Amino acid sequence: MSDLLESPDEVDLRAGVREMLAAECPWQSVLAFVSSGGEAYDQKLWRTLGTGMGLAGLLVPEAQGGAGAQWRAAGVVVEELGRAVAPVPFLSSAVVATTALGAGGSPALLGQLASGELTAALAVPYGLWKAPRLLSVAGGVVTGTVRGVADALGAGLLLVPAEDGLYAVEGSAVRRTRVVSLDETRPLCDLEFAAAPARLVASLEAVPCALRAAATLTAAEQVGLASWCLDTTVEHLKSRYQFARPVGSFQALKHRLADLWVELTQARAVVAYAVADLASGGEDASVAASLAKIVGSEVAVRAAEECVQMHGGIGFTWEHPAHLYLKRAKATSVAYGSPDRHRARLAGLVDLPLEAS
Amino acid sequence: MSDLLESPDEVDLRAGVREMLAAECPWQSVLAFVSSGGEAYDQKLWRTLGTGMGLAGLLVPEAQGGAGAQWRAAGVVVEELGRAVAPVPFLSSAVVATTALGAGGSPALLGQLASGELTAALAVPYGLWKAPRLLSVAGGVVTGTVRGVADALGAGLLLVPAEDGLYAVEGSAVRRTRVVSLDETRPLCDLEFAAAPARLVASLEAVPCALRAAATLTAAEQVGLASWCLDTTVEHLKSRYQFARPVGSFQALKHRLADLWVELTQARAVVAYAVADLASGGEDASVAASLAKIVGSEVAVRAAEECVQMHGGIGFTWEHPAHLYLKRAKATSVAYGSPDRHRARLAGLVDLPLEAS
Amino acid sequence: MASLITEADLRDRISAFLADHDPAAAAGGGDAERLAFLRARFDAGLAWVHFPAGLGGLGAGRVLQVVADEAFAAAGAPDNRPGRIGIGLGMAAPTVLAHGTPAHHERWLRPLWTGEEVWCQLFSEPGAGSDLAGLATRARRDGDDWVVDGQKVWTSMAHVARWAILLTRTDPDVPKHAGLTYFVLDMTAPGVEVRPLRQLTGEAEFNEVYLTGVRIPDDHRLGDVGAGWKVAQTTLMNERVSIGGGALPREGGMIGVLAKAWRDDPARRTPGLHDTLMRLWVRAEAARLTGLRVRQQLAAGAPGPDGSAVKLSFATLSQQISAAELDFLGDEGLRRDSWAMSRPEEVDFTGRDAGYRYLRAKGNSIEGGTSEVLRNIIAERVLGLPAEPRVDTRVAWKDLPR
Amino acid sequence: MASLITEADLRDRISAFLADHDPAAAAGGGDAERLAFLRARFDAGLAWVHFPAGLGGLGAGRVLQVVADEAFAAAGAPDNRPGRIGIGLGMAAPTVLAHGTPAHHERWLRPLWTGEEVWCQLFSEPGAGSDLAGLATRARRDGDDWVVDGQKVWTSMAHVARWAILLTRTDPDVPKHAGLTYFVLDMTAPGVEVRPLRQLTGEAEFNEVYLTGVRIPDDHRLGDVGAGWKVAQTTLMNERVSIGGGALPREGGMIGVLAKAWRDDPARRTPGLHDTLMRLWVRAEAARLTGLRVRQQLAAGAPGPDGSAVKLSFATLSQQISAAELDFLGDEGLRRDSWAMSRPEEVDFTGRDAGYRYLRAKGNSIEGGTSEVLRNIIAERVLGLPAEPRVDTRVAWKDLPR
Repeated sequence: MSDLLESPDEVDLRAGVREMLAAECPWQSVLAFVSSGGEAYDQKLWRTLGTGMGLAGLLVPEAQGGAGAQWRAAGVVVEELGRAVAPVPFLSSAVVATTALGAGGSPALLGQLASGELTAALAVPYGLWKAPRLLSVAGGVVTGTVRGVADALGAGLLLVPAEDGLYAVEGSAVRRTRVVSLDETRPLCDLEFAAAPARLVASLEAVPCALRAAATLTAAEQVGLASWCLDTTVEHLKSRYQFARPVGSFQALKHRLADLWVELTQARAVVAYAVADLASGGEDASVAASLAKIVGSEVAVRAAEECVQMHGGIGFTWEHPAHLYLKRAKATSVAYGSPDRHRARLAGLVDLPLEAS
Repeated sequence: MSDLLESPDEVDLRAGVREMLAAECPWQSVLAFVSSGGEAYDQKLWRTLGTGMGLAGLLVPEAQGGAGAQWRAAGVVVEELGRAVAPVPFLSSAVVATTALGAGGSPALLGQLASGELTAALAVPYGLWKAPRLLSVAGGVVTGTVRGVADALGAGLLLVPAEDGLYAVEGSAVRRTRVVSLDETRPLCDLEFAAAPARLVASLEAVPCALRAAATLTAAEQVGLASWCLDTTVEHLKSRYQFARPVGSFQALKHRLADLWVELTQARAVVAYAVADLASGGEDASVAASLAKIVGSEVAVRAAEECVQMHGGIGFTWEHPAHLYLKRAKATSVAYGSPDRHRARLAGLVDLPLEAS
Repeated sequence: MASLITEADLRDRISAFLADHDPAAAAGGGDAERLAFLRARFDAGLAWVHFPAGLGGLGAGRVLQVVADEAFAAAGAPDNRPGRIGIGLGMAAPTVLAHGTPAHHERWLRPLWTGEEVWCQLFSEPGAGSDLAGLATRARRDGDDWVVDGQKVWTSMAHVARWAILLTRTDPDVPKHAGLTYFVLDMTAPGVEVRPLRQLTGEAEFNEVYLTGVRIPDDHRLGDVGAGWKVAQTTLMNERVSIGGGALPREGGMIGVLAKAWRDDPARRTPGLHDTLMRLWVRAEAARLTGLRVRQQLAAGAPGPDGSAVKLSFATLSQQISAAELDFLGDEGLRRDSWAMSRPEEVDFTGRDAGYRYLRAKGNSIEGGTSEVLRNIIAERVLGLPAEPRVDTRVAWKDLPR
Repeated sequence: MASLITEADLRDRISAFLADHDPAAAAGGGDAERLAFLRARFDAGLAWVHFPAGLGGLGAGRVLQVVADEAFAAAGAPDNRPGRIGIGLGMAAPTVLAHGTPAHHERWLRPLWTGEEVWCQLFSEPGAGSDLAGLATRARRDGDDWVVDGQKVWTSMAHVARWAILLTRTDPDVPKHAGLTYFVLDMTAPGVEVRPLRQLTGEAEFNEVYLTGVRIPDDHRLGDVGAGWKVAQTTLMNERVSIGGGALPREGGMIGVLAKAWRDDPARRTPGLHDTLMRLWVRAEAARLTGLRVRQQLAAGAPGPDGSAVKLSFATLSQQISAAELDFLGDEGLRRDSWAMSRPEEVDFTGRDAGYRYLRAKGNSIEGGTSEVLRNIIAERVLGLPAEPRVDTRVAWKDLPR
């Protein structure tokens, strides 16, 4: 059985990332980022995080200039980024795109990604949960469109799954249209490849693995997000008085938060299992990834919705951060397969089919 | 739009039935009935109700010795019987079997049913929700089995749907095996027809109508049942003290009961609509019946479960009536189609299919 | 008791009125024609027929209002844009009528009903939401005036309102319910500052209203000094009645949007979402039938508590249905029309995008009384369950912990 | 601090013990052989290895208990039927150890562990369920004895128990938590009457226990007079730890029954039930993984609050899963095996019929602390939310409303 507890190294990593984010990414700056609505991601924060702390290369082997760390470390980082709804392309570039390149990916490319100077995005819809639609490459150029890609707006490189492999296309060679996104902390964009020059950089082999990692680590992000919502709601309810009592002393709210805590505690265990299983090579990885994505999505949305509701009017305003979490929660619940999609997949994996076989 | 409010006559009828049941059918007698486990139904109560109050013939035309009343009146009676979990075959005999006989049924038979001296049961499984399985009649005898029929154990007559019509078979001519039933206030039994003499008494035409009425009026029963559970729980929580406070002052319980009250209020409106729609000839009757059966089943089960839980330990004992309601609630949720079955049927009726057409 | 107007009487009066005042011309003309028509309708007692004669009504039964509104609509007459002046019609008017003087009635009711003067409500404060009676906006007597300082919030229409109903604290030394006084505030008075309050949808339906040394003549007080809580009950009770809402056909509300999306897009259907859809369809239809039953109760002159069920389930359903729509739309649901800050005067649940519905619906369980407060009310007033131990009702307001 | 026994040490001791005591012979022999083996295991310190030396243990870490139990099981040794003596092992033993005298330890622990003497717990009363500290069973001092009168309820195993842990009120004139005293009661003493308590499944797992003039020597008191609440905390804390439960494989619990029913009966499958099934499967697996994580925390010597999540979700899940099974079975689920009143000593969630599971599961959110009390505990002790206003903690017990 996997070890579901955090190692001392992981505890340290979490503390370091959290401390950095507290200083560099308070919610006020995320709100300002979203309100200005122009940038693809927070570039200053990404420099600090990706390059300064070296997290861009967390999963890149040491030989290619990365940290060669385990999935478990990535899980810790993503969870903390989720707590902060940080507008940086760690998950899309340093996890999904990096994994899609796989062990056989170009060392030079991996090196660039590891440095944080280049970010890449896998050119698939954010909600993708099964094999991607493959574009056609002929004569070294790719043509076609992909809608609603996460973090592609600021990516230097787009990784395009095509019939015979994964191709790299320079971001500047693609027509990118920003989508007015439900979650503006991770804006989507539509991609239009019009005979864009493309070079083969890897086989498609690692793409399913990247999508599995994407689902699993999105769940880690959701656990972080839900934690923030629960913690923030509890603090608010301790200090907010109505009827000359702290609102947190009202039993109906206490019971709902207790239930939410139970759900979050379970999600934490499930995500720990799923990340550990990715790390161990993962014979149960598909089951674990679906499980994590379901449980993570449910707790994130519920936590964010309760956070808005229990803050009363203030939680409904633009000036309070709750909505940043609500929008991220709902968007991530779609990302890499909704709970509904993963339940259907899980049914097949654990031999509980709807139809008679 | 149907009138969803109760008429003065209906208010009077309700009061009369409730008063009678308070005197003749307190929960202690239902518990004694269930604990002894021998009888098919409470014969003394049925004499008072069916014959004494004339309710056995409520839906039988006056020409055949009945009251010629409307469905709405039957709804009132059934709701009150549900409040009392009364172990009498009103729903199965005076509603379902009587309706199945239809306008073309034998006047003599209807007269006997109206008098309350004879009870009949439609020989279909209690959970039936679509067209019944048809038995074969040849040479004036019927052979075959039907499992899990409600109130058939004490029925003088069994109405058997066969290919060419509805046949009547004397109860004594059938091998009847009592089922140890989840709801012993309405015990099921298995029927074995071994060349039992059968006579044609009606066409099959009225059977779908009977099943629709069965679903609708079961929902009325469920509303009555849920009302008892809510009322009883509220009374208990007002008088039970823990922590030197009435338990009903704890907000978490108050909120759950408020939600239950909302659900019950809605179920009441839905059932009023569905019963009125049956009465009016019912162009929307199938939609209304499915709607009522879904909403009624859900509120009954939830109310009974909350009743057990909020009574604490005492609600878990045999000596408290809560379990009578819990078992009836769960059994009626299966009766004449579970919510799941009715949602699927409804989807077809309101053009919201699962599959592309 | 004088005999009430019958429906036939009313129809006769309306016919006579329409013979004298061409509805089509009023509707097709400019603002002046429209206004002239509405004023004449008011003066004929055909505005709110259950109001007293001389104040826009005929002292008729409340039931007949539907008859009047339908008759004028059928004739193509212009209406008073009720969506825009809902607070005036639903809350201010009954309160002015019940607690105002004849001079108040004369001054305020006609322009309120015609829509010439928009009203808003200054009750909620940042520190007093569910606990409205705990509010802190202070009014101090100064000669024939009162001087008001404080901050109000969640005020829809404040930026276009001419008048406000205002609840203030005039005595902090008594328990909180006893120290309140109710005024009508001139929104153009010096010291009234209105700021838009942006909400999570990006827009600003609501405002914050800052009151700094605002003078209100004592003549604009409704009810006695210290009786503000009682006066406010009139306002709030009418709010609850009016929230019962209009009669919709099946699939008339947000569920219709989801059902249409489902029908239009077979490729997105899954068994799991179908189950959710059908559960919501059933609950929406149950809520709709409950609303119809409430209207029948009202019409029969027997209003019950069932209206609370309508408001509570509306909030839950609008949130669940809009969430299900986003789930159904998947990737496409993550696209919004705009985050621009606009100033809508009405909530448009069926015209905007799915993201708007999901976000805006979050307000339904907060505005007009949170779902939590509503559950308390149902538990205590409908079910008769005992109140929680109270720590705030016998202490002077100024000494309460906050 | 003395160095603890290592796992290797422990394994050596077990091997040596098994070389001297043939486990197979003990298991295959009669009661006498079995008992002799268990007594020897106790005396060798291999019973509960974290207990002190001389009292069945070695003062080892709690983690090592699993090692010992597995080693004995692997060798085919007879066990002490822990399902039957759970209250003794889980609650009475830690309390006797923590608050008893050496004489108490000597007298009670060995026969408790070997199962020769079954224990039960006399805490709950008809009037004191969630509010345990409000209990009314009275103990009055009389010479060297106490005389006890009262009624206890929900006592499993009382009909076969030799001893009980008993919480009584010895001083009604002080606030309720201060007036309690804790005893060990001889269940064979005159005045102890045990009556089966039939439950909604038809059976009677539990009992009511009537105490009428029952004499208990003062020597059987655990802790000081008036310190009963503190002593009871030891009992209850250990109850909560022990409820964390054993490690099950995937689909090991009630969900496995539902999954099997689903696999065995394709004709009953519907899309709606499939959605429910998968939601429950996911929640059951999440609960299982949470349980594993709790065990890892305990093994690492870092017990956290997550165990509360396990108990709470177990209750919810067992109810939802058993309800879903009935929904799946439809008509067939309405048939039960029997309503006969029997006296089962264990809950059998996987061996009985679906109706039994549905009904019995209703008790899971009541017994051992209601789900409501558990939510209060989580909210206050884990999340740190403030307590409700209390009206019962400063008043003499006798003056409390009830």
